[in-house]
Amino acid sequence: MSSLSLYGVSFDLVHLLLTSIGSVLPYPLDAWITNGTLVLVLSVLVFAAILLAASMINTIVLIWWERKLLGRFMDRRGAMHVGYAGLLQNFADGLKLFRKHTFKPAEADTLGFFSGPTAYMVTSMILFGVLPISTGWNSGSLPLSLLLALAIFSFAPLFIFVSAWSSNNKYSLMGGMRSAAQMIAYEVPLLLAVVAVVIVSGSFDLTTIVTEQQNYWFWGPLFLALVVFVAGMLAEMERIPFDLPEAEAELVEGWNTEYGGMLFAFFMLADYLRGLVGSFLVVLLFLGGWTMPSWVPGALTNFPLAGIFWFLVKTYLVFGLFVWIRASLPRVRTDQLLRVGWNRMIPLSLAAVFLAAALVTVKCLPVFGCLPSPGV
Amino acid sequence: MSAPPAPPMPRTAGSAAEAYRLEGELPMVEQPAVPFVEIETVRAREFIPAAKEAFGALIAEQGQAKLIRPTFNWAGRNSLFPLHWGLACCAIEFASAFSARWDSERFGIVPRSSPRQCDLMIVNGTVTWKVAHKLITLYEQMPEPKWVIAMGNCATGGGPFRTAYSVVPGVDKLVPVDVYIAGCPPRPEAMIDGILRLEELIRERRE
Amino acid sequence: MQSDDVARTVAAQIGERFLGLEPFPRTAGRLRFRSEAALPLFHTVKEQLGFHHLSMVGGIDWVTHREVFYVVWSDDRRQYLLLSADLPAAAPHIESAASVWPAANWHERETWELVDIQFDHHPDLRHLLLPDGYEAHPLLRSFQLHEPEELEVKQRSV
Amino acid sequence: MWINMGPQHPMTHGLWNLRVKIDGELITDCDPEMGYLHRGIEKISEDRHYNEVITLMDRTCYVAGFAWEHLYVLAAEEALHIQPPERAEYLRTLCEEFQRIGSHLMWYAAFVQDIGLMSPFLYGMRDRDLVLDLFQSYTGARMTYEYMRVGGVRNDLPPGFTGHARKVLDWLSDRFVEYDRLCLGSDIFRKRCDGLGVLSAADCVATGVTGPMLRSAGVKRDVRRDRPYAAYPQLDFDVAVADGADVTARYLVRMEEMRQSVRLLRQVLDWLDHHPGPVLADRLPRWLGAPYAPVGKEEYVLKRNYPKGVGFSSIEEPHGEAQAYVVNEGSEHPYRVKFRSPVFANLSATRHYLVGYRVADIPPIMGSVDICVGEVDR
Repeated sequence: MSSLSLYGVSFDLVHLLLTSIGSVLPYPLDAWITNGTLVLVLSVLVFAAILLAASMINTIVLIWWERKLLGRFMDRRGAMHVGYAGLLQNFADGLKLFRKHTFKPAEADTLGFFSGPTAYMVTSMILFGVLPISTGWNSGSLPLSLLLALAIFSFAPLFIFVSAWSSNNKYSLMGGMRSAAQMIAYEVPLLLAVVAVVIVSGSFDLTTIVTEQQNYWFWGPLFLALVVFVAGMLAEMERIPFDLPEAEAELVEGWNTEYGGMLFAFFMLADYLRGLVGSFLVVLLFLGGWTMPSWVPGALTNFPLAGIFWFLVKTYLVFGLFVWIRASLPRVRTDQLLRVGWNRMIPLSLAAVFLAAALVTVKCLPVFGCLPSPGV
Repeated sequence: MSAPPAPPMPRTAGSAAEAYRLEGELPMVEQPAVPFVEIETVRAREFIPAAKEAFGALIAEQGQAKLIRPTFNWAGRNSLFPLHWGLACCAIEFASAFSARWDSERFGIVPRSSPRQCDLMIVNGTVTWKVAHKLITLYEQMPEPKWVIAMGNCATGGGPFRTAYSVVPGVDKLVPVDVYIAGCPPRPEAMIDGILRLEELIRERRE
Repeated sequence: MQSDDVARTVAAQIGERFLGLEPFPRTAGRLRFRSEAALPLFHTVKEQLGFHHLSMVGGIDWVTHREVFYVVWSDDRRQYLLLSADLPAAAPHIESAASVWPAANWHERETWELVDIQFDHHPDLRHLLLPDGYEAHPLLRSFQLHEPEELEVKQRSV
Repeated sequence: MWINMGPQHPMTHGLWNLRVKIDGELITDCDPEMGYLHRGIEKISEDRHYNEVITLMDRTCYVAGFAWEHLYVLAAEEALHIQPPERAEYLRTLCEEFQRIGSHLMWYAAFVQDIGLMSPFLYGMRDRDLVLDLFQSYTGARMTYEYMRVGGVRNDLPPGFTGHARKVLDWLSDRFVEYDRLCLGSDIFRKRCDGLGVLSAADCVATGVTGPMLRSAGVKRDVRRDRPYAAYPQLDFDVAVADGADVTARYLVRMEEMRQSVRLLRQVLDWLDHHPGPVLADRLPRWLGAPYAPVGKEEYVLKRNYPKGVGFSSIEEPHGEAQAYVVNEGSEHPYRVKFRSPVFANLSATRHYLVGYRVADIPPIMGSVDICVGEVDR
């Protein structure tokens, strides 16, 4: 596994590079340069760089995907003049925000104002080191990767609240409060829905959860959990039926009202990173990750990087669902949101857990298998 | 022949240029010999301006004209975020420009509600003296670089309300304006054309 | 005709301070009254004649005097009634209608700041359309419009 | 805690400032601050010839320009003792009803955006453009038409207009069904809007609230029916009313009004097809449309022996009941022009329908009022 994993790839790369450098160097230097610790440190850096690039590119393409899709839902075109079909639009936005003047409102708290968005961005990025994308794309097998991912995922309200509070703006503050209340309320059903998956798959390791879905994807037997999970994810990602913290109609831009330039870019990027991670998690937990059912012709699943390809296809489709919801639903109110969260979602998720336990007990999972694959 | 030693950088107020100017006017004073190696801890707050200056000079010489400025100008002109607000009649046409038929988002023009996130203020309507100081506040809240478009006759010069007691005769009396769009109100095409003209201005911008 | 009924009722209530009911096309007429009788008249018009809805309050500067007029509507009669009173040009004032018709509140604020008619016992008489501290009254005849003075055009500093 | 919502705020749809006192998310007091768009239209009108005031009327309410032109023209004709030809009255009715649809579509677009529905905003704007295209075909402008004249209208319809207009009406009738499905079909929409911003019929009358807000409280009051003007006496339509007096009721009333407008327009188009004729009264005073020149104080002195008069008109504007009061002192300029804006009255009652609800309810409630700041501040 390790030789296949992305981390292995970066290790090999660095090793090759350093040995070729070492081969032309005199005695004490070549031994020093090919030493194991250095290779390890450098390969970790290379691994992080690959992850960073991959996540950034994916996020930017995701934003493009949302803008185009939203445009189509609204009977218009979306970005189309910058680059082919507007593909470069988000790069232009990013560069422009990078170029903008960085400032701090006079009454804002310096430490919180600058550290909030940065920490929000960083925690969202760490998630990419945890989630396996394909058989070759993980940092090694973590036995509790699902828990770790969700733990990091739930850091965000803290940082949003810090940045909202330190902005010293009434709208920001209200947005931050709403954000904290909402994320905490929806954390519980989200985790309970995950518990259902864990009960069925018997593991906290995302790689194991995906390999468990080789025969049948979990969305069929665990449909209730899927519904709860998607709703919770929408609230966590602050997308439109639950985008109260940024409710444009009443709280100008919500908690990022006072942010401009690069810090605002951080917020936008982190939001979409979380959107990407949310779609990843839906695919990993319920839609079979990078596996494909056996009735799909082998030619479609056996080419190089097929796992990543199918994983990304599923991810973008799931995100397309989120965009669809955004295009067609109005926003709910804070009290309604919290009432739904505590009164409806938690009983539903508990029901999902019990259902999963019952399914495991009576061992009738294959009956629910959405895509039965007798061959495997 | 070796170049004369550079005069010491003044530690306090003033700049290097000032020191050079003084040098031309005053007779040279004999300088004590400077030791070749001076062991001194470089403090970050001294290092950063120096590095900035050095890199700034480098960039100004080599990269800026050909690479950096065009790149950022490309980015800046292709993603103009106008401030989302409506003053008067033109605001309706402003909104129409974002509707399905004209769809300004094709050009990367996305209205933002917070002035902090905007590059462009489109003054779409009559500006009254009552709202003037709020308009200036909004303008000042926008981070640099920023632009202003006066949309319609009222924003350009008061329009049909020019003689009224409460109307500012043109928003350029309050904030600097880059592009004026004629019309009462201008059609959405005209607004998009104005923004595209602003993009031309940004393309030629040197800073 | 219903307007007879209006004239009779009002005359019975406010006596000689009722100055007559002029015909006005497609309304119940234009009722002229002395400004001292404002409050009893408003009560009569609203409660006895059923004009529950105040639509508009406005003022006219006739240079020699000022006129304040009200437009009220009755759902039962399906008719408008115009009330109008002349006020002296120096220190024009009249009792506020806001206690009878709450709708008069903003209309009277506007009339006060534009036509300079003081409304006594108004709950909240401050500037509505013009900025606070604006001292002129633009809709007076003495207020002249003119071409704006030339102001300096701001230039981009960068 | 007092917060300022405006003048630059996505909720305001114009230039005004809603100062709100909140306790947590609950509204305990509010105080609208108007006048940011006060352009002195009533004063400038005293400086203009009668037909030149029409230019200002388009800009008074920029989403319902035709309605305000009509309002002013009716009052001015009464003040100047002019009778327009019958075809002009039908044309004005056509303009006003199309304008009602256009204005309500604009309202729909703004309102659904306030509660977070993104796509219908675009749909509303898209369909409004079809109505504006019709206007453009016979006035040449999308929003500021300057089409009506004291004594008639400027020009007749272009050939083939009625056929095209009927197609637009057919298209719009289908779209109304779609709008209802998008809004009323959504549970979240009903949860957001039901029982919100309630203003009872008694409160409406006391505070001078008119138009769809009043009719949503069950009061069947419509100037087109109660005091008919233009071609309305000959036309057949129902007054849209609803119960509940809340945001949903206002939505229903406006939607029904658009359907009634379609019904009215079909009748008007049929009449126009079969009754050609002049559209401008003959023997009008020539100075009605003299070129504009700024005048001094002495110009107000009576110059001609034109009969004096006072004109009062009242029409059912898309936002409610608008009134105009025009005083003609025999000169070529109106001596005094006074307008009653329905939104002015509707906004003055803010405290009655906003206090007690939550901050998140402000956009739907204010959206359901349908604000056009131009006519409030004038």
